[in-house]
Amino acid sequence: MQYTLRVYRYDPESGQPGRLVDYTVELEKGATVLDALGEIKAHQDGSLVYRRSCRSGICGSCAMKINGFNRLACETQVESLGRKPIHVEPLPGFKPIKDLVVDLEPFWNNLHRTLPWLINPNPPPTDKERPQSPEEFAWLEMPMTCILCASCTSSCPSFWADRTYLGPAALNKAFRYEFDTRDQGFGQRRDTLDNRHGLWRCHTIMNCNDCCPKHIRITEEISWLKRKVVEEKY
Amino acid sequence: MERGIGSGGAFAWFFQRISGAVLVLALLLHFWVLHYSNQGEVTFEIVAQRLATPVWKTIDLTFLVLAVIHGFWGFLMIVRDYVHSKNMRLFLVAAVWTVGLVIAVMGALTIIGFHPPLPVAPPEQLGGMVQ
Amino acid sequence: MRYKWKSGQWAFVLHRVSGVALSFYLIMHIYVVSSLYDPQNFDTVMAFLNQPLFKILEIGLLAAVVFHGLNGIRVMMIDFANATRVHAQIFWVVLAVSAVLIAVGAVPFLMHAGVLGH
Amino acid sequence: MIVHNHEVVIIGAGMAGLRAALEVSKVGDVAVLTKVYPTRSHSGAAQGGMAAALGNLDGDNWEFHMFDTVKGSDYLGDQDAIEFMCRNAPELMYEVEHMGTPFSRTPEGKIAQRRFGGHTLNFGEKPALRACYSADYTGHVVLHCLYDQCVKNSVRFYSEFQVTYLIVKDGICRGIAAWDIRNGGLHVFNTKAVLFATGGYGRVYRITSNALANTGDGLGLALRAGLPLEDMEFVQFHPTGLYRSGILMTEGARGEGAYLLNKDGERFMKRYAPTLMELAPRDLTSRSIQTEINEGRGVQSPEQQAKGEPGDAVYLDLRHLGREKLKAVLPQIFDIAENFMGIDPAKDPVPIQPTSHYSMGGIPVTIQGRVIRDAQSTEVPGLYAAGECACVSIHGANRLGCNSTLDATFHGRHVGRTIARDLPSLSYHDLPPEAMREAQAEMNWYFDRSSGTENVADIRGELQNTMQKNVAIFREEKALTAQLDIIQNLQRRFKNIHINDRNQRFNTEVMEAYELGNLLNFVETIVVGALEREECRGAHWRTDHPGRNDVEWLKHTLAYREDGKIRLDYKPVVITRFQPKERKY
Repeated sequence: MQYTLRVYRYDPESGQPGRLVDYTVELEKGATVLDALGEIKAHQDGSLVYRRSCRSGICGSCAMKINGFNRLACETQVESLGRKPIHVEPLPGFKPIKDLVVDLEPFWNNLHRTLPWLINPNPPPTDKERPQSPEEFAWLEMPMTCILCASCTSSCPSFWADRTYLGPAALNKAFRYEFDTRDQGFGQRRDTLDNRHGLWRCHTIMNCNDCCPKHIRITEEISWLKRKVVEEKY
Repeated sequence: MERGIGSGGAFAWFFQRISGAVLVLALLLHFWVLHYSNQGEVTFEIVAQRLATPVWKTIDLTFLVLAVIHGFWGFLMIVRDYVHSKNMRLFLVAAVWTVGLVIAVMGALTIIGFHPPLPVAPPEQLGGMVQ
Repeated sequence: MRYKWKSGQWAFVLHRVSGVALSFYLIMHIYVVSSLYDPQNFDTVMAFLNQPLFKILEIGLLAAVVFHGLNGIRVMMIDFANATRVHAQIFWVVLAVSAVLIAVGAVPFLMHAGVLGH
Repeated sequence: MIVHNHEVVIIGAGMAGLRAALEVSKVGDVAVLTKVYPTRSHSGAAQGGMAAALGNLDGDNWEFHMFDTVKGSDYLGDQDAIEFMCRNAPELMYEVEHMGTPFSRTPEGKIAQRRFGGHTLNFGEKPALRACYSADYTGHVVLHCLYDQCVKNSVRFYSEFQVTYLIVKDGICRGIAAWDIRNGGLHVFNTKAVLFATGGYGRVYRITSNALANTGDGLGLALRAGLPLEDMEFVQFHPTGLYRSGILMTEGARGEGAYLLNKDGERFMKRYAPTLMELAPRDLTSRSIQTEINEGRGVQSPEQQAKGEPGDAVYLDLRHLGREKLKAVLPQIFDIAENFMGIDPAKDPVPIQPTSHYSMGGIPVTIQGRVIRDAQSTEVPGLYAAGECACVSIHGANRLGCNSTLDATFHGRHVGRTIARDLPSLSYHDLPPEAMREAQAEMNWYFDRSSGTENVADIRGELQNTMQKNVAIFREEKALTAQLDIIQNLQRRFKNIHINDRNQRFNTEVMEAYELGNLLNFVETIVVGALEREECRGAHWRTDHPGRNDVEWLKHTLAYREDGKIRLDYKPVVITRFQPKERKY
């Protein structure tokens, strides 16, 4: 089956602004957008640049804006996108580096600001695990699946307006540790969360929630964090 | 992390929601009283009578204060969202607070200072002005 | 291609726009009311405001109030009742209920303005 | 050319690299290079679990674990190394938990454990509950937890750096050269110690569970620096890769009770492994599946049905587990089946086929993680390796499921400690100018290929297709010999590749070509090793030489590249507790 992909091309060294270029590719049934990009790169234009690695939806490299919506190229079947030309563009909200590749440094920096590690001043028991019930673990099952693909943060209008806003991915990480019964880091994380660039920039716009390839209900997690801050503070 | 103006936000967030909930109820009341209970007639007489009672004065004052704070905190939220230059933000925050205070005082004075002439002026005096 | 607008984005933008509109109305409202110290003045202004044009504008005001209030409830459901899973559905409910309330609420206004007869 | 000085440079940011970085960062200045971002490493794709005989649910102990690993390796694993790892696995597991990794739990709040292929109680009596898991995201959560810990320890990362050159002179490792993918330009790292944690090379095959980045870069570099590669003929095929794409469907699925069915709906494993059934080790299960397919009992795709061709898949049947359990314990499997095959695994069986998954072989190292250069275990000062790219050898001829996450984390930590111990006695050495010139010239060569005519993707595709056909689960002399010719032909064609993009920044066209060059460089060691080893052992199955031959072949292969040819040498296997026996399940 033949498909047309309208791909964003941008080369900073050329001094030209980015533009959309059409490529027509022949694809087998079940082919994904990543397969399509691979075919273009292999046989039409080797200079096309995009990030990719696992092609099975677990590494988070190939998040991009496909038909106006952030998703993983490797998980998106070309067939599901209709017969019109498929728009493939880089993640919005980040500085484009080249073609479909964007500068994710702000993303990582924001993530690291949430102190994303287990904080517990008490030494763990020797030679056994810290106990945690299945119900307590259930709180972590959703946030722990985050693959840090940046789809959510890149889809957030609040992030577009403020690049130092932690963003949904970092807040998901904060939730992951804050609601881990083994963690006692709230005192250290509070100022980052309860901040002009923290929780309160979330206006429940839901873009993060809608595009998360792992179906994490990030907005719900952010609400839990907001309530936790309010409760602990007043 | 950043401290001073712009840090925190928990109270504003929580207050917006609580005041919002109260405002929804207050608005229902306001609309009902204003537009439906008297078939939409709004006359000096009716308003004046209502405002003469301390209960209504309190209700209206609360309503006023909540509405002003809710609305102006909304503006502050927008400023925080989109204005990142420190000076500009300070200026706008100050401006929003100033206008907010002025409006709140103005409204409060109206409610408190709204002395209806007692006894209430006879309707003929107002006569033709009313539909 | 710009980013796709989904229900949450619409809700957010409509909420902001209606909120700003309501705040400006509030300023105007308080200013108008506070300038009415004597009965003469009050009723003059009220009569002026009773013109059909203002009644139509009041429908806009009603729409803003209704949507802002109902969507506010939606936001609170998301914030306090973990309604994220059904946020889109709630938005459609908010829209539907808003439409009904605005339609019902508009009738007295329009009647009063003479549009629908007295 | 920019020169950096770091006491220790770690190449690769998977479980092994990150765990080592954590250890070294306590005592010295460490930099981690990765060609992706740390959390993109393929360790994150490990699903089912991490082995440790905690005995949280049964009377498991480390000796059973050791025995299973030895037996699983078809007695080619070095037993001193296996004992060292299995004995300390529980303590490591607790450490991983203490760092904050979320684990599924038993009702008492202990780490939950599930069955996995080849893991048994009482030396083969019945399946053991040994794989500690976190739903089916185990590798993912451990990787992210280790990354988080590295962020906490302020480990310096160089993300999107492709290592292109290993500087070894006079038998001493002096540093590496790496290409800055993002900005372009060669960076040289002068070091006291280099640790390779570069992972595997599943991309040698067409059907693989591995990431596109898994091109065995570290192996190519070591071979080029004159070092040998050990046991390269042993390549694991995971029994259950998603049909055609080869995407991993965890063994944990069978650990939870999934069946394997042929086209007649028969649980055929009863004919191959009556005791353990679907939970037989991977080599045996993959061979069983391939046998079913080869003998015409494979499941046909709709196209094959239409054309009347024989099927090349079997079914992984999860239906009887029920939707609720699937969503709870195998959520990722559920999503993968849905996203990539459009199949609801609660309603329909999932077509699968064996997929290239893991390399048992790699850069030979001592138990301490120091790289050795010959059969006499002569060490290369300043060079270390851990994880899949290293061969300790724990896994021998066949790795047991959930032993790789253990191996990577365990040896990552251990080699980190070794480096920390060695560091005071190590020093910086001069960088030979000719090495730096050579490294730069190599990159210039790639950027200067606009006049070439061969297509990189086509050469890569042909390599993968032929390897899949000739050097996969079943091997025989004729096909292996033919494959050697094919590879040599591809190597010739590679000299004339065409590269369109001359841009220095983010030139992934050059990077992909570089990866292919590397693959072509070491892929011969797999074929030559397989051709010479005339026996069946673990994952290496010679149809023309049936049966295991302990008299001649109970030894490790070492492959060197010398004067453009592969030379083989051999190294004895360490046997301590368990004498080689026939392997039955």
